[in-house]
Amino acid sequence: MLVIKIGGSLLEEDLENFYDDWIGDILVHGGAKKVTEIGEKLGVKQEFIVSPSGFKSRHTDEKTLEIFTMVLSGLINKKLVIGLLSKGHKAVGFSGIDGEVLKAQRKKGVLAKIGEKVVRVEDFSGNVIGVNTELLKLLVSNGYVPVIASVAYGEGVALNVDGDRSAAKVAVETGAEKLLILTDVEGVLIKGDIVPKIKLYELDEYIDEVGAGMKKKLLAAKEALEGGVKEVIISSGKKENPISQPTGTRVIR
Amino acid sequence: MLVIKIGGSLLEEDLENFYDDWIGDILVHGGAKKVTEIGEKLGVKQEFIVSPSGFKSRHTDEKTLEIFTMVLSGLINKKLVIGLLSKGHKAVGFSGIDGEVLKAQRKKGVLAKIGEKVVRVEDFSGNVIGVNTELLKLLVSNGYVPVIASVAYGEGVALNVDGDRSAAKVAVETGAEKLLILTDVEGVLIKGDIVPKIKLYELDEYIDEVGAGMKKKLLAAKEALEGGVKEVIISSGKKENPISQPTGTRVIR
Amino acid sequence: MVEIARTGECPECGALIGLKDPLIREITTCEECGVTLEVISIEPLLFEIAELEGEDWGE
Amino acid sequence: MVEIARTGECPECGALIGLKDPLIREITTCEECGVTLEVISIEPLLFEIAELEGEDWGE
Repeated sequence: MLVIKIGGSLLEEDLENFYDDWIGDILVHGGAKKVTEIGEKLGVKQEFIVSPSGFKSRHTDEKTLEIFTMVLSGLINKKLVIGLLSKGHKAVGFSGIDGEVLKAQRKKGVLAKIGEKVVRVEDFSGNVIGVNTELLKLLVSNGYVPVIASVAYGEGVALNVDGDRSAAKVAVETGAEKLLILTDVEGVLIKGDIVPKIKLYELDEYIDEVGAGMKKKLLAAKEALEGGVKEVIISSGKKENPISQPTGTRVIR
Repeated sequence: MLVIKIGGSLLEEDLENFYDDWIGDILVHGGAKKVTEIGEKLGVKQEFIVSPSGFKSRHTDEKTLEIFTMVLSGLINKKLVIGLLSKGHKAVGFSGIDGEVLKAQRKKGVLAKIGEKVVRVEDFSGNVIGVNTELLKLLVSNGYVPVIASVAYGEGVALNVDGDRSAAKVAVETGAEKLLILTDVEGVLIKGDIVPKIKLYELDEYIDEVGAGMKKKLLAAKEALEGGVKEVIISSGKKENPISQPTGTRVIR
Repeated sequence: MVEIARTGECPECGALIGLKDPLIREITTCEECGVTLEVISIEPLLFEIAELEGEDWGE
Repeated sequence: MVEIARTGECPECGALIGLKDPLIREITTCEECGVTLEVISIEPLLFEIAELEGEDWGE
């Protein structure tokens, strides 16, 4: 089983190469950039909050959550499904809410710095703690390709979850051998060069060296490998044959 | 098998009664009103065109189609799914695009009056000509409740289709005995009174007497009965027990 | 505004049809044979037989 | 702007904690026992022990 994650600004580009080369079993996708764009047009200013240790993350209040769910599951998801359908794949798109495919535990709210004070701010984000593998396997075994928008369900509400780590969780829970994370960069870059291979025990060093975006992908790779996935590849989705011939960084046990 | 359709301004109201009373197998929904509202906020003016015989219908250009797909499958669909999940039903929401659940034939464009002239205008709307009953039965037989946004797939694109007639087609193709159309009016009203029962052979008279919205529902009822459905009920979704004790108009063979 | 009258042939019966300021996709009828036509080119003015579905109640 | 200093008891060790213009859900630490606390009421100033997950990289 091959689980593929697609995200970042890649989603706004022409994905013909990607659709042509599709040989995966399950697709998970994000789409935060489009959420910010449409949110602003709808008058919902995108707030980012700085945590005490200086890490910037999106504050998902109720209004943002609604836009997040709508854009990921109603716009980006259907664009990807139509792309795969047009190449003859039986794509079925839904969000992690549906059938509770992505079950999440809601974060206790996010810590934000307001002036000199640190305050907990109500937030609709969470961590994926479970996957409805029964539904995914039901679909895959009947020839369908699940296309999952990384919006999860927890404590009766939709929750914003990290796309990379959701994909890792899906890979682990469905017993996938491989997780391919396609993004808009060539791979893990250290001083401008692509790192061809990273072993599991070396991961923490790289996690400290890379930027926020790649940090999440390496954290996801770590969780996947520790959960039994054999190989995680972080590669560019823009090239020819991005799935059958990935050229980025291979992260292995 | 019981197929239920929900639409109109009902979708903007508190649906607790509806979720509490859920005993259906498949839910189909529209949501045009919300599309117009969000479309305008996104700067996409909702155009309505008048056909030569004076019938007003929405003109679905490419931009409107994108909003239509996003709002129906990403906002309204997920609201309904969360409502059903919170009552313990295994709801799985998707659009008619997914797995080509609703296959549609694209209309050759819609005729519009421009000044004195009649012109064909490109349109992304269609008529449902097929249903992927295999996927629907796969889900239902495994205890899931499909929640379908009435956006269809045809000729490689998403297509705006009529919610009532999509529900009728789903009911016919899945061999459902009953189709319940829940809306924001009590039933078929003639001179202010609810018509309790309409027989199939009388339908055409009523179709000529009612307004555009109800006309579509009666046309859908006709298609359902002619396709083998035993009973179609058009009733209000706002009351207590709207599904188990509908009080509107029964349309039978 | 100057109105430009153009003429083109009916693809069905060959009769000459005149239209003022024709629009692409404009629907008209051939007075000779009565077939419903659709403008597919303005210069030259060309028609095709219009495929018309029954009047339909769109969403 | 007048700053209002308020005091409340640490639920863990009972020590008195003072805060200027406390905010609901403000996070602070008890100087006495070091436990991390969260403001749950301003008048009177009340705290609860803050459940803090590890620093997390949200979406």
